[in-house]
Amino acid sequence: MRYLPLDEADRRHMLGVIGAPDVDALFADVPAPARLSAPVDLPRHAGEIEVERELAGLAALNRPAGAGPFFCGAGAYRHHVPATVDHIIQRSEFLTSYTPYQPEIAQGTLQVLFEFQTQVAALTGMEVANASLYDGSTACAEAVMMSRRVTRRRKAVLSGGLHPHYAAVTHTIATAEGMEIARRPAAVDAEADVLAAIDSDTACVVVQTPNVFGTVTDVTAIAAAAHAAGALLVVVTTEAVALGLLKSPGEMGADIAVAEGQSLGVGLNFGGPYVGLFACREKFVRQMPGRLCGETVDAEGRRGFVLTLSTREQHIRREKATSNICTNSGLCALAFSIHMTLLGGTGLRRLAEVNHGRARTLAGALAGVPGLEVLTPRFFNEVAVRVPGSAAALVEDLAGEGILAGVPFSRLDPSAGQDDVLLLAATETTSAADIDALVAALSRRIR
Amino acid sequence: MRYLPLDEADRRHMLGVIGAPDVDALFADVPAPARLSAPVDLPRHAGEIEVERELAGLAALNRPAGAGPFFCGAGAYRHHVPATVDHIIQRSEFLTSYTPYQPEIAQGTLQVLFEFQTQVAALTGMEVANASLYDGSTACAEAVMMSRRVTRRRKAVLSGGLHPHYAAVTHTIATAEGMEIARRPAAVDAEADVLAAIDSDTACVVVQTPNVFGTVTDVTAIAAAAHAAGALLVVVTTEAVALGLLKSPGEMGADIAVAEGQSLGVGLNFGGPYVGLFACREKFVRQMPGRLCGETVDAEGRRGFVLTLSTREQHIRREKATSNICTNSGLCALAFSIHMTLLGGTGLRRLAEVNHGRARTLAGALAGVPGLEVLTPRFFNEVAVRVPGSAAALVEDLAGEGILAGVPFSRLDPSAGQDDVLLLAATETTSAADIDALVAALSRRIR
Amino acid sequence: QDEALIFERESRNGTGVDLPAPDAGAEDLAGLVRAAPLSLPGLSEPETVRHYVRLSQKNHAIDLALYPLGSCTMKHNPRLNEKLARLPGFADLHPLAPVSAVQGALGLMDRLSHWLKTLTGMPAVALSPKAGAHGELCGLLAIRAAHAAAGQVQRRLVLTPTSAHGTNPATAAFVGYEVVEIGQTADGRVDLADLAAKLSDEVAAIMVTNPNTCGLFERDILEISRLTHAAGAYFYCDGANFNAIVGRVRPGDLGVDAMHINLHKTFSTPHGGGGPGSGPVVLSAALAPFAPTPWVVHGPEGFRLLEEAGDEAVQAFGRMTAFHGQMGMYVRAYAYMLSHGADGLRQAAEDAVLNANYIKARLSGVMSAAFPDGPCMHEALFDDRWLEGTGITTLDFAKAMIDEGFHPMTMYFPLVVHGAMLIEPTESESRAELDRFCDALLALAGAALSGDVERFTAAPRLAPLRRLDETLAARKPRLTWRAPEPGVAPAPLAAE
Amino acid sequence: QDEALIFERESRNGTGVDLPAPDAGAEDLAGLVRAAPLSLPGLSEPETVRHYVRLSQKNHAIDLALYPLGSCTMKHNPRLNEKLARLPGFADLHPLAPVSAVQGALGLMDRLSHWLKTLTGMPAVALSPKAGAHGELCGLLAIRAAHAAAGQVQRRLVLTPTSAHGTNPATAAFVGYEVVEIGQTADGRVDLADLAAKLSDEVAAIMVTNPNTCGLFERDILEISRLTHAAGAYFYCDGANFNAIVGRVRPGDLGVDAMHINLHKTFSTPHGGGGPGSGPVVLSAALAPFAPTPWVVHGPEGFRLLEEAGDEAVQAFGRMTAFHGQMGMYVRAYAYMLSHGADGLRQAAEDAVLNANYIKARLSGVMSAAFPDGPCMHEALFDDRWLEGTGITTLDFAKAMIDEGFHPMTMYFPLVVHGAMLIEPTESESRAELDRFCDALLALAGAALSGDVERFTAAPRLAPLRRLDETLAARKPRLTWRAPEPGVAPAPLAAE
Repeated sequence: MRYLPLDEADRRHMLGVIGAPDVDALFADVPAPARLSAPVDLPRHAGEIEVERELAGLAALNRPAGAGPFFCGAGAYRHHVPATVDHIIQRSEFLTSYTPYQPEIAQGTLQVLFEFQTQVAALTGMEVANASLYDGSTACAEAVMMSRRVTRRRKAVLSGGLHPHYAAVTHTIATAEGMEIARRPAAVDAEADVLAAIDSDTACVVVQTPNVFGTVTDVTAIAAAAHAAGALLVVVTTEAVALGLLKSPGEMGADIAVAEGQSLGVGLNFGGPYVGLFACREKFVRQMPGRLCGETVDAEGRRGFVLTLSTREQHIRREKATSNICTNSGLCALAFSIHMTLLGGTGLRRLAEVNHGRARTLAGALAGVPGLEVLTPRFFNEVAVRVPGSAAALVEDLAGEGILAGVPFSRLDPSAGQDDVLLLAATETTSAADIDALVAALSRRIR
Repeated sequence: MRYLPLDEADRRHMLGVIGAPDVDALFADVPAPARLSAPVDLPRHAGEIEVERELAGLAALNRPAGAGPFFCGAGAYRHHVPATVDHIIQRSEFLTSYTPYQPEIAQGTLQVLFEFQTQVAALTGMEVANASLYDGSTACAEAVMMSRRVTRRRKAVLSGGLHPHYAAVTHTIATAEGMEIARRPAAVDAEADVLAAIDSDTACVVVQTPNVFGTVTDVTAIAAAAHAAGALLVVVTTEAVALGLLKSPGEMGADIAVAEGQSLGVGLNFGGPYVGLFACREKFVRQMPGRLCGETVDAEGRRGFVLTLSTREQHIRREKATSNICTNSGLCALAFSIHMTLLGGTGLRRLAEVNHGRARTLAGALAGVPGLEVLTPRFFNEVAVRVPGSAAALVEDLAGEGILAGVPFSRLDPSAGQDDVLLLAATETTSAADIDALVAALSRRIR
Repeated sequence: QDEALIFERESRNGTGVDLPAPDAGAEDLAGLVRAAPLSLPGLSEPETVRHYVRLSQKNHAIDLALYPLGSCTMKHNPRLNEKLARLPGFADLHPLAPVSAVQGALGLMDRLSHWLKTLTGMPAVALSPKAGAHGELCGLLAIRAAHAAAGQVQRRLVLTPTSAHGTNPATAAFVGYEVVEIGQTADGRVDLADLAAKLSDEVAAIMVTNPNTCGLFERDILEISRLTHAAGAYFYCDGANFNAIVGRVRPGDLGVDAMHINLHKTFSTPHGGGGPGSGPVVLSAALAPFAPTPWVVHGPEGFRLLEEAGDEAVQAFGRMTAFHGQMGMYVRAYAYMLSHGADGLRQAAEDAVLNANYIKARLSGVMSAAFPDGPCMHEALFDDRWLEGTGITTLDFAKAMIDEGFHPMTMYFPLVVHGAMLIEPTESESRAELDRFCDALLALAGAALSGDVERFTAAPRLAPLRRLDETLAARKPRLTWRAPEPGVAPAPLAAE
Repeated sequence: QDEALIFERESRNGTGVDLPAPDAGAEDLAGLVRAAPLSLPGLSEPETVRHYVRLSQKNHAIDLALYPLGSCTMKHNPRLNEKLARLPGFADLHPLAPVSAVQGALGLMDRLSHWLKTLTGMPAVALSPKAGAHGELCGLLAIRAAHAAAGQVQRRLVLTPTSAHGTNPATAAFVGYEVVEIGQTADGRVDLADLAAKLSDEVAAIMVTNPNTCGLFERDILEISRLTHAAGAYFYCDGANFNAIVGRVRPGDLGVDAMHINLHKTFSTPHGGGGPGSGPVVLSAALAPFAPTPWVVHGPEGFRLLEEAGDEAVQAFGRMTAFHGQMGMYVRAYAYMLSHGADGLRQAAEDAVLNANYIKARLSGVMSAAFPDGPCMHEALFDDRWLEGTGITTLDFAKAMIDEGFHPMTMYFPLVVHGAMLIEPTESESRAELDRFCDALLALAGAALSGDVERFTAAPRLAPLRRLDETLAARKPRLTWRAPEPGVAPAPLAAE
């Protein structure tokens, strides 16, 4: 078999050196009742041709975003990733290396992480950032739990504009740890609604901008209110490209900024792997979850980088660790960082402007469809619209025509009573022809 | 623009260092009438998204081999290339390096070429091989011209089984140099027909096995006849996989063996780039065309590799060079060598057996279609069949059904009067379902 | 050979991306736009490529040589899997596209689940956890939910051996459990008597790694699970070392209730410099109803997704992540499974164990095996008794391996063994490479025992950098690059 | 760090490819099957990957640092082009598939032709030549055919300057012409008087490189072409250096009749360690009818291919290669052209020239420019006068550059300049990289002039190998690996 270098002669020789009669002898510690005498009931090994046929066959049953007009967003955005990014992340030295535990022979990975942290801190307007988390949703949950460690309080207030999946993940984990989650009702312009829920037991307030309905909000006043109550403000961004144009979380007074970084370098991947961005004020650094890369010097005084502050981490602190996380999303962080390096600040701003412009065009076109109502007052690259009847049914209908018309809000939060709300995003990959095709199809369907 | 690192500030600074007022001053030697004052009438620069749209649009107008049943061969064969091959050849250090003129920092490329030469020599059963030529057809022409240098004779006898394109390329180049080309009539079993044409002016006899009709021939007797007349035998192979199973050119007495190496590692690529294999007896080494890599030692006595015998080449010998070739098909040779390393001798034999088996299945199925006649008496993975009427028309008809049913012989040699001959190949990528679909379609079309 | 940071380049405003002009029309974000321009460098494409290619060459990688990090399972990553994961039908697929447009993706998740369940002998699997530690979290949340559903709210303890991965106690604490350690026997296994003594109706679960972190199979595993179940607790198995037994032992046959599977270890998705991982969790029948959403279910018109509790999945304890987990890793792992097949996976486990025992046999003459008696599984554990009196530590020895072209083994883990050196070769290594490795280690060991201390304490010498000052990094954390102030020379860090 | 040859491995019969069993049925090749088994090693996939990844790290590459090989044009190779060339619609396309199935491929060839013709101002192009030298062959064959058609069979001479690429005289001789050299002026250009004297009705063509191999534009180019045409000869231009003028000068406006274009140079298809190249030839109206088959032609139902003389293309001189040339390179070159656009190609030429002049300006203070007066084009040429008396040769100096992390420049070419050093930076280099390069060269030059001879004659020291014995390799050619005979120790080559 192609992945196994040993042949039978090797195996015999090695068993001889070991002094074992056969390989079964090496499994002697397995209790007899638990030994499988034959392979399990699954197919035998297969060549590349057969494996490729099977997987390509499954792939062909899907309709990729690039196959036609496409408007899905709601926390995962289709952007063009420069070919250079994928080329570099496939280099053996990045792809097949491990956590940089031996910094002397991992400076490639480590310098990338240091650059990544610097980029994330600048994007979010915060002082420090970690080396990434699994994704935006788990980063949000980690932020809430970090706010408990910082404030020693038990309650988290979640805006109704927070992505429902983020709220669910946060709820799942934080309540297990004993926190109370106060989630406000879903609404297009939900942010100010958190103010009333802040009290002296509040560890943090979590707001999202642009929120799940696409609404952009300046949360400076919420920061002030949170801080006045001794709580932290956590600002969530699910569309990292927006950070190129909008006021940064730091500018608005965030204590912790978390974001989904998938938009840069990573791609859609049916939801994963993605990359969670996590940044905060420097004073909280020892309460941060996840890996941190820091600058140091080698024995000859030359600059180098290492994983640092690992006394926060589980392999040292065990049950006293700040989090149980012991990986990052390293390769995705690399992809993010390369894409960001190609764009630069100027390029990201331009990209954000192109996205916003395309979304304005989309929103204008949707507003012209009789029966549709654009709900989002101020948006970046995504809008919510009210459709007559079920948004989910409309989306399935249009999929039959080859148009992926966006995400029904009911898909995210079935119990919110917003079955007639549809979320549509536009990016630099959306063409004018795509928008025309959508509008024509909607106009036919909606009478 | 993304490929240009200089910005306007750089340019101004550099012009200052140079002492030129502007960039036009650097083009002062261009005569005024020939200076273009504005860009030519072509589109302006474009981003990746736009370029990808244009190229993907063109690609979508083609029907790739993998899109359905496929039986084309005739000198270019579809084989499965392991994913590892493409991964390695895209490594920066192989992809973006140049001819290894500085061996101290090119041992990667050089050792690969040395291994490649050894593999090619073993495959063809010859003593030495070069570092590759453009493709099989130009390698064939080079072999004919080399035979002139060796024998100092003027005539080349080409078998009627030689691929017509190879004959045409050889004719084009060799007659320009003043050789006489005696090409025998095309026939399914053409090889023995060369014997009568050999005379005392014959520099070489060129035979192909498997020939363009798929026929496999033991050419040992032809070698003997050529040698008796003082001529060289050139054996051509257009399907390198056949070398894993069939008697090698060396075993049959060839003086020069040339082959198209595209089947291993390279892929179809609509005809190029491909890789020409060129091997011969050691005594002719100083008359060989193309690059040669040889073993040597460095200043500390360690083994290393260099390009060698460059006194044959044009950059030293200029008009006295053995050939004007000054590149090889380096990256394709690398791909070939990786694929060969993965296969090994055992694997190549198995691959050849799978091909031959699949072709037997195909030939059997074709023989069962009323109105078709299988013409090839002994084949490897390709057969010629006689169809009622025009093979070209039949192929276009079946293409309309999504079946690429092979290559009409008239496409290769319109003047041969064999318009009813169709060439069909099968490889390890041909499935039983493909053959069934072909036979069903042929049975419908041919009444 | 030093590569400047991207922030240190003179020319910072180039671009590696060409973009069109934004659509016409007024920007609609008055007062919401960032005030200061985003000061991040942009490099042209040639500069970008060079920066990262140069950096990459400072890394060790499994594609370059043996990478024997114990408990990390650095095995070969087939490139076929990379190619397949990039098929647009998988890579360019939106997680919330209509279900009719993603039937192949759901089908793949269903088939992957079938393989995982069959290989483990367990009835259910939750795919969505994003890494091993995330899988542990998932498993403990399911256990917690099951106890809650049974009214067993008093169960607040989790037992775990001293040799456990740090994530085990960290995860238990993270979800509010109190951690109690179980002792270890002299032969490196769970102390059954201690376990029995600590089990009670306050225990929610035990967390045991098997094969354990000493590289040994827990001989008494059936008794461990029997005792645990008798006490009303669940058996969480840390599946990080499943690669040692896949195809030969099914955890379901051992009485396991929940186990995460590191797809990046056992099923070879690339480690990528530290992630992304993927940690699906197989569950027993008792725990299956509590699995988190989403679930892939078969419907009359193909596959459906249950994404929220409140549908049929009423008992789901919640959600581990937005969307459906690490699809990119599912594709790679499934391709890997198909390539090996049932026979190949079993053979891979056998070869991994054979390779580890070969290393153990070859090195034991000089180095001291922590548990010399009996075979090890997929990794060979040594301690530092053999270095006593040399003045050379495990760390020094490991750093000297770098100069021989190898990545060091895992050091100082598990904690139960003094100066631990944990070597995991995996099945990807040829005999020749194992011999090269053993020869190098024996030569190094010879040098250590003959007093060549300098070779170790000064190592590495042949790496891009010499030994790095980790204490300094932690004492004065510099986590981001900051522009030097104009007129002030940048202050380099210096050891004090 | 030595990497054994694949043939030297102990275990040679592994496999990196899993294949099914052959179809049932008797093998039908009695007597035609090779007698001895094919003794070539097969390695498992992990071993294969490691072998080539390790080897690759012994190479310099443009992705690692400046690669200033004059006349080789090592510029950035965009990865987008690699991606596009691998689209199944191009890569998995058979050259003899029915024309209806390849309309996009023919369309691409048509558009590429349009760009090449527009950029050169020439009416026709033959795409199929597989490299620059193959293009020269194509051009001379067209010229030969045109003369033959005009009854000018007495034209048996080709004139070419002393500074020409070696391929020019080699190609001319290859097709049966006699080569006559034209002299050069003191300022590095064609000696017009000598040209005029040598032109006659026996001259078939002149072959002139422009910009020439000294990196200079032929100022008298219009007069050269006028004289040539007046003598009834054709003007073949070696287009290797077209990258210096693309977008600013059209060879058609200079009176050129035929010129090959190295797609891998001007349009950046990767050099791949020495190929594949691609050398389309643009042709004047006089030569166009003689272009080799195949031709892409527009028909009422889309594109067609004329593949054989005997169709409409009755005057085609023949065929350069099986099939249609380097499609894989056409895709990359066309993507490169679209990316740059008319404006970007012109800018690239300007930047290439600017970069070369910047290097010339920065180094001229110490090193001796071969032609100090006036600007150079895309490459800067130095001679070795400045090394006189140091005991250091051009070769020594070049090898010392390796220790500084750079690839040496082209040495000892063109032949007309003593100890030539030809530096071509291309437009891909940033100012910072050019400065790093110039600083390194100036420091080296300083060392050379201050008598540090050892640093040069012993160079390189930091490469994988020290200087290699090329004489030995040529005297005792070992071109393939041969298995050592049993019982006999393999005899290493040794310098005598």
